[in-house]
Amino acid sequence: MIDGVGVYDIVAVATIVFFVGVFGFLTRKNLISLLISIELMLNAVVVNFVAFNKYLYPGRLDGYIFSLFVIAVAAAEVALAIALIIALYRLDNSIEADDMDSLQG
Amino acid sequence: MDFGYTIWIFVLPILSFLAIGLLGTRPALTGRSELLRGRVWGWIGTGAVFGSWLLALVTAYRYFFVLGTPDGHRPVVFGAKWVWMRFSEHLSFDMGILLDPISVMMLVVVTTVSFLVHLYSTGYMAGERGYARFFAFLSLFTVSMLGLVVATNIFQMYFFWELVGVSSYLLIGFYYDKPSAVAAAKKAFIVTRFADLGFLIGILILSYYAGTFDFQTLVSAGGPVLGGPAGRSFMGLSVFGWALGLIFMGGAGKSAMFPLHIWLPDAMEGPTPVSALIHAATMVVAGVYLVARLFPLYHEVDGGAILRLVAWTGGITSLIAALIAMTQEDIKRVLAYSTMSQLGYMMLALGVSGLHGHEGLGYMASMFHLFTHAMFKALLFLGAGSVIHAVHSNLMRDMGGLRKYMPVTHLTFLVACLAISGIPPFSGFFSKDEILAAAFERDKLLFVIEYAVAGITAFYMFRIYFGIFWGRERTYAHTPHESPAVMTIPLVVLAILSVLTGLVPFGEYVTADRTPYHGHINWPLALASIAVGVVGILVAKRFYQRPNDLPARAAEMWGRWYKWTRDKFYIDEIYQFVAHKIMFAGIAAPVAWFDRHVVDGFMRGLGWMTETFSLLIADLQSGRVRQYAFVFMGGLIALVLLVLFVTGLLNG
Amino acid sequence: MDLLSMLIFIPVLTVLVLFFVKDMRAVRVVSAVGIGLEALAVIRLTSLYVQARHAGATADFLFTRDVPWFRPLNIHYYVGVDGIAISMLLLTAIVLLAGVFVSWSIEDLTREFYISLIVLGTGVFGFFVSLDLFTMFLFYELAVIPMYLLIGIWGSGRKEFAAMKLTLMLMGASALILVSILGIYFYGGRTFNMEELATTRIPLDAQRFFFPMAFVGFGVLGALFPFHTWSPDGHASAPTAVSMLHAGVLMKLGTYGAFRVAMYLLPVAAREMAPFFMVLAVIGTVYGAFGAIKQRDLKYINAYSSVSHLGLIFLGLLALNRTGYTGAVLQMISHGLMTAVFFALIGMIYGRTHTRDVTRMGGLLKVLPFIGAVYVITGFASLGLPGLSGFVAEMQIFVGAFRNADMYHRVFTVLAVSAIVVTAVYILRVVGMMLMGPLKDPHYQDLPRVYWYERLGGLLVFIPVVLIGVAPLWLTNLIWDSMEPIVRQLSQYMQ
Amino acid sequence: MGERLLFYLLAGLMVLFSVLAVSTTRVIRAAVYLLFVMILMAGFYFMMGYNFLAGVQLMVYSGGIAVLIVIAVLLVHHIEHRVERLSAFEYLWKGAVVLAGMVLTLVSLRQFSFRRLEGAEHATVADVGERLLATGRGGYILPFEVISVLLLAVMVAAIVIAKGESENARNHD
Repeated sequence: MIDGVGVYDIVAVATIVFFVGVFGFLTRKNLISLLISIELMLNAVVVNFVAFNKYLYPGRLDGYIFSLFVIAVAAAEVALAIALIIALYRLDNSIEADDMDSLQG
Repeated sequence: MDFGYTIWIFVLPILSFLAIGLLGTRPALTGRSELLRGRVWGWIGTGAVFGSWLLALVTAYRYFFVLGTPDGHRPVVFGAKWVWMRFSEHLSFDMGILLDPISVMMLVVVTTVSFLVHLYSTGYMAGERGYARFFAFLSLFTVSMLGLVVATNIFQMYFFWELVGVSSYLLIGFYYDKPSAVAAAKKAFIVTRFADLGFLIGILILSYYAGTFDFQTLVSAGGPVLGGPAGRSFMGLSVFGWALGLIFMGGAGKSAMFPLHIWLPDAMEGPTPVSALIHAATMVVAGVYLVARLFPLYHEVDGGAILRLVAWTGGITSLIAALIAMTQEDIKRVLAYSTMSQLGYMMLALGVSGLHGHEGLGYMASMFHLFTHAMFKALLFLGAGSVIHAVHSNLMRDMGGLRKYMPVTHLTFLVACLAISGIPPFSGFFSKDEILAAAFERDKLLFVIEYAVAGITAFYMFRIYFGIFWGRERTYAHTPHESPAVMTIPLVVLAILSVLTGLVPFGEYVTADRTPYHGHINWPLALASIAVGVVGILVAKRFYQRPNDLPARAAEMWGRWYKWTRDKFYIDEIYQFVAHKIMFAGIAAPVAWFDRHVVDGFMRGLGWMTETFSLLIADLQSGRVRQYAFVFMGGLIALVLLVLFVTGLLNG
Repeated sequence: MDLLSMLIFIPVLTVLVLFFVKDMRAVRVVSAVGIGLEALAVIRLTSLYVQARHAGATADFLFTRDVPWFRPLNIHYYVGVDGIAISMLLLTAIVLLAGVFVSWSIEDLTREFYISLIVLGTGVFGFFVSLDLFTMFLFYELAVIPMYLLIGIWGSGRKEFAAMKLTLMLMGASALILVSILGIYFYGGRTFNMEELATTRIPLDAQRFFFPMAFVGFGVLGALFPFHTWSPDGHASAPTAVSMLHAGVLMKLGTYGAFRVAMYLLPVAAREMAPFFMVLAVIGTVYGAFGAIKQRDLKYINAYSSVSHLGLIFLGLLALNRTGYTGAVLQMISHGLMTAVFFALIGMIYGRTHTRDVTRMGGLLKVLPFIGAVYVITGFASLGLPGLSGFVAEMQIFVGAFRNADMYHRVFTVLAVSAIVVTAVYILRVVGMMLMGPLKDPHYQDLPRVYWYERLGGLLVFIPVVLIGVAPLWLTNLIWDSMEPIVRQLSQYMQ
Repeated sequence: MGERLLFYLLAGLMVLFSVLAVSTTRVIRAAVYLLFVMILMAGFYFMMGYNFLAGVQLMVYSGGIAVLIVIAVLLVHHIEHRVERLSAFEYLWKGAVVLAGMVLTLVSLRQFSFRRLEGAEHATVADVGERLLATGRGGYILPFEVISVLLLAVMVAAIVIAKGESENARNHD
C-alpha cells in the first residue's frame, strides 16, 4: 500500500505503458523493437497483477506468484525470441518484420 | 387334373441355357477336347427342347382331349403360380403357367418349331465360331417365348416380352463382327423397345385403373374393366381405351406392324435358323397373341374402337409388305416381308372378329393362321437357309436351277409356297380362307385389300421359288449339294405338318369365348381365293420359270412405282431422319452441350466467383504479423465498444 | 461389442493394421481380409435381422445401441438397422470388397490408397447404421473427404480439377445438410435421435424452410439435376475402385439421406414440395439419358447414365407411397451394383487399351470375351431387362409413381418411362461401337487376359445383379417391411 | 504525501521512457529505455513492499533480459544503426487507434469500483517459497515444475536455434 495512491492510479499507469507497447508493436519494423514492445506490455501486465494482489487481496499471494511466473516465462520467451532473431538474421541478413511474409499462403 | 409338370417345359431349356452359356462358352473349360468344343452343346440344347416338345405335346393332348369341355367351354388351368415380386398389399407380380386353348396351342407351336430349328442348326451352324453361344441364345429364346405364351398376367408377359426381345437382339447380332448385323440388331431392339414403351405405359394405366395385372380378372365379364363404369376419358377415349391402344403399340412393334416394321427386314442379318424361329414363327406373332389374349377387352372397350385400329393396321401392313416383297432381291428379305404381310393378315382377322359363337370366326381364323403360318414360314426359312448354305449367298441373282442339286429342299420349299399361296389341300388355304371370310362379313374394303394381297403373295412366293430352283441355269464355283440329314429332316417334318395342319378342325379347339363350334368352308369365297392364288402363280411362272425379259419390261413399265417398292417406300429413310437429325442432332447434342456449358457453367461460375472474391480478400492474409496485430487490436477495440454500447455501460 | 459397432470397428482396425504393414502384397491381403470379414459380418447381421423379424421383432430398428458422447448437445452414438439400412450395408460390403480386388494392381502408394479407401468405407458403414443425425453427419463427412485424396492422387486426367470440383460441390452440400440438421435439432426438441424426431411434430414453417435444404443437400451427392455436374468430371478422373465406390455407394448416401432425413423427418414439407422436386427428378432421368447418347468417353457415358438412374430413385421417393419407396431403395441397390460393374469393367478395358474413347475401340468382345459378356449383360440390366436387377427396381418405381393419386405424378411418370428407350439407345450404341464390329486396332489382338482378381472383383458385384433380378421377393420383402414407419409418418399428417 | 509524490515521479518517468523506447530510431537506445522502465517498475514493487519481487524484477528483467536484448542488438546491428521510420500518416492513425483503446480502457477502469478484500498480509519470502512448493490446496508446485521444465527446454532450444547448422553438416549437403 502506497500512501495516497489508489489502485486506479497504478493500473492507469500500467494501462498507459501497455498501450505504448501496443503502439510500438504496431509501428516498429525491427524485430528487436517488436520484442521491446512486447516486453513493455508484459511488464505492464505484471504491474497489474502485483497491484491487484496488494490492494484487493492482501491476504493472498496468487497475484504475487503469478508475477513471478510471468517474469520467468518472459525470460524464457526473450531468450527464445533472440535465438530466433539471430537465426533469421543469419538466414537472410534482415530482421525487418515486413520482410517476413512466408506465412502468407 | 394336375398340370404341375408343365414347369418342366421351361426348366429343361433353362438348364440347357445355363449349361451351355456357362460352360460351353469358356475356352478354358472346353479346352482342346474336340467333343466339348464341337457338337455336344448343340445336342444338349436340342435334347432339352426335344424334352419340352414332348411335354408340350402331352400337355396339349391332356388339355384338349382328356380335359375336354367340362361345362361347355374349355377351362382355364393354372400349371403353377407364385408371387414373384410385390408392388403393394393387393398388387403383386406373379409368375405362373396359364393354360387355355391359345396358350396350349402356342406351347405346341413354339416347342415344335424350336425343336426343329435346334435340330436343323446342329447342321447349319456346324463349324461356326460361337457354336455353343448360338445354342445358348436359342435356348434362352425358347424359354422366354414359352414364358410369354403361358403368362398368367400382363406383367409376366412384359417380362418375357423383353426377354424375347433381347434374345432376338443377341441372335440377330450373332455375327457381331459384321457391322451390318450389329446395326440390324440394335435397330431391332430399339424399335421394339420404343414400341414396348407404349406397352409399359399401357400396363401402368391398365393396372392403375383396374387394380390388377391378372389376365383372368381383366378379361372376365364382371371384372374391373368390363364390369365397372367406363372411368374417366381423355380425348374421346376412355382410359382403358388408351391403355389398350398403347398396349397394341407394343404388340405392333413386336409383330412388325406398319409403321413399326422397319426392324424386321434388317433382322435377316441373323443366321437363317434364327430368322425361321424368331422372325417368322414365334416371336413376331407375340403381338398377335397379345391382342388375342386381351381380346375381350379390345372387343368391348370404347365400342371396339381400338379393335378397328388393329384391323386397319393389319390390313395396311399386309398390303405394303406384299408390295415391297415383290421387288426385293434378297430371298430372306422377301420372306421377311412376306412374314409381315401374313402377320398383317392375323391382326386383321382379330380386328374383324366378334366375341361369341360364329361371330368369333376372325379370332379363330387368326389363331389358325398363326398356327399354320408358323409351320410353313419356318419351312420356307429353313429351306432358304438350306439354299443359302449351299450357294453362300442371299441374293436371287446368284441362284437358279437348283432343283437338280437339292431335291429335298426343292420339294419341301414348293410345298411351303403352295401353302402360303392358299392352294388346297395345303394348310395355308384353310386358315387364309377363314380370314377372308371373316373380313368379308365385317368390312368389304378390308376384304378387297386382303384378296389382292392373296394374289400378290402367290406371285412373289413363286417368283422366288422359280428364281431359285428354275430360272437361269448357271454354273457354280462350288457345285451345290443337298444339305445333311439333320437339316433335311426338319424340312420334311415341317412339310408334312404344312400339309396336315390345315385339316385340323380348329374351331373345335381355339375360339374367342373358348366354346367349341364347327366351322365350315365358305366355298364361293374359297374358290375365288384359289383362283387369285393360281393367277399369281401363273404370272410368276411366266415371268421367272425361264429366263426372259418380261421382269425387266414390267419394271420399266411401272417405273417410279417399281422404284418406290424396291426402296421400301423410303420408310427407313424417314426413321433415319428422325433418329439422327432429331434425336441425336436435335436433342442429344444440345443436351450434352447444355450440360457442359450452361448447367456446369453455372456451377463453375459459382466457383469462379468464390475464387475471385477470395483473391480480393487474400491480401488481408498478408503474413505480416504487425498487420494482424493491428487488425486484432482494432477489432478488439471495436468489439469492446460494441459490448459497452449494447449493455449501456458506456453511458452510465 | 455389438455387431453394428463391429461394422465400424473392423475397417478401423484394418486401417490401423495397414499402418504397420510395409509390403505391398501384405497390404492387399490385409485389406482383402479386413473387408472380407466386414462382408461376413454384414451377412451375419442380415441373417440375424431376418431371424429376429421372423421371431416377431416389431421395433422399427433392431440391434440398437445408444451411448451419449457429447451430453451438452445431446449427441449420441446411436446405431440401429432396419431392412433398408441392411440392404444398403450389403451393397456397401459387396462393392467395397470388389473395389479392393479391382485395385489389386495399384502400385504407387498402395498402402495409402487402401487406407483412404477403407476410411471411406468406414464412413459409409457408419452412415448407414447411424440413427443419430449428428453422428450420421460425421460419418458422412468421413466418407466424403477421402474422396478428394483418392481422386487427386490416384486419379487420371484433370484429376486435381475434378477432385477440387467434386469436393467443393459436396462441401457446399454438406453445409446445407448441416444447417438443416441443426434446424431439425432445434425445432425437434433438441435431440438428434431420429426415432424421437420422427415422433415429434416439427412446426410447418420450419419444415418448409429446412426440407429443401436437406433434400438438395443430400441431392447434390445423389446427382439430383441440376447439381449433378461434379459427377461426370469426378468419375472420369477417379481411379476404378473409387468410381465404383463413389457411384455405387457414395451417391446412395445422398439418396438415402434425402429419404431418411429429409422425407422421414420433414414429411409435411416433403408432401408439399414433392411436385417441384419431381420435375427435377424427371428432368434428370430423361436429360441424363440424352446426355449419355452424345458422350464418347466410357466413364462420361456411365456418369450420365447414373444421373438418369438416380433421377429414377428420386422419382420413386417422391411417389410418396410404399411401392415407390421400395422401388427407390431397390434402385439404389441395383444401380449401385450395376454401376460398380460398369466402372470395374471400364477400368479393366482402360487398363488394356489405354483409351476410354468408344469411337476408337471396336470388336473387343472377340479379344476380351469375359469383360465383353459381362458388360453386355450389365448393359441390359441398366436398360431394365427383366431377369436382372434394373427391371425389378424400375418397375417398382414406375408402378409406385403411377399409383400416386395425383394426376400430375402420372404425367411425369410417363415422361420418365420414356427414358427407357433412350437408355436402350445409348447402351446399345456403346455395346455396338466398343464390343461388336470388326477389331479396329490390330494391337488389340493380343491384349492381356483378365486376371483372377479382376474376374473376382467383377463377379462379386455382377452376380448379385443377376440374383436380384431372378428372385427379388426376399429383398423386396426385407425393404417393404421396413417402410412401415416412414409410411406411417407420411400418412399421419395426411388430411 | 512523499510516497505519493515519489509514485507520480516514477510513473511519469516510466511513461516517458516507455514512449521513448518505442519512438527512438536507434535500437540500442530503445533497449536502454526499456531497461529504465523495468528498473522503475522495480521501484513500484519496492514501494508496495514486495521486496523479493522487486529483486527478481531487477535481476531477471533488468539484469538478464535487457542485457540480452542489448547483446542481441549488438550482434545484428551496428551500434549506430537506425531503423527507418514509418510515414507520419501511419503514425497518426495507428496512434489514434491505440489512443482510442487506451482511453476506452481507462474510462472503463475508472467506472469500475474495486472492492478490497480484507485479510492479514503476509508476503514474506518464506511465505512465497512455501506457497510455491506447496503440494496441497493452493499450492503452486505443479506450475513451478512446469516452468522449470519450460526454462530448460527453452534453454536447449535457444542454443540449438541460435547455433544453427554446424559447418560440418553444411559441408555435408
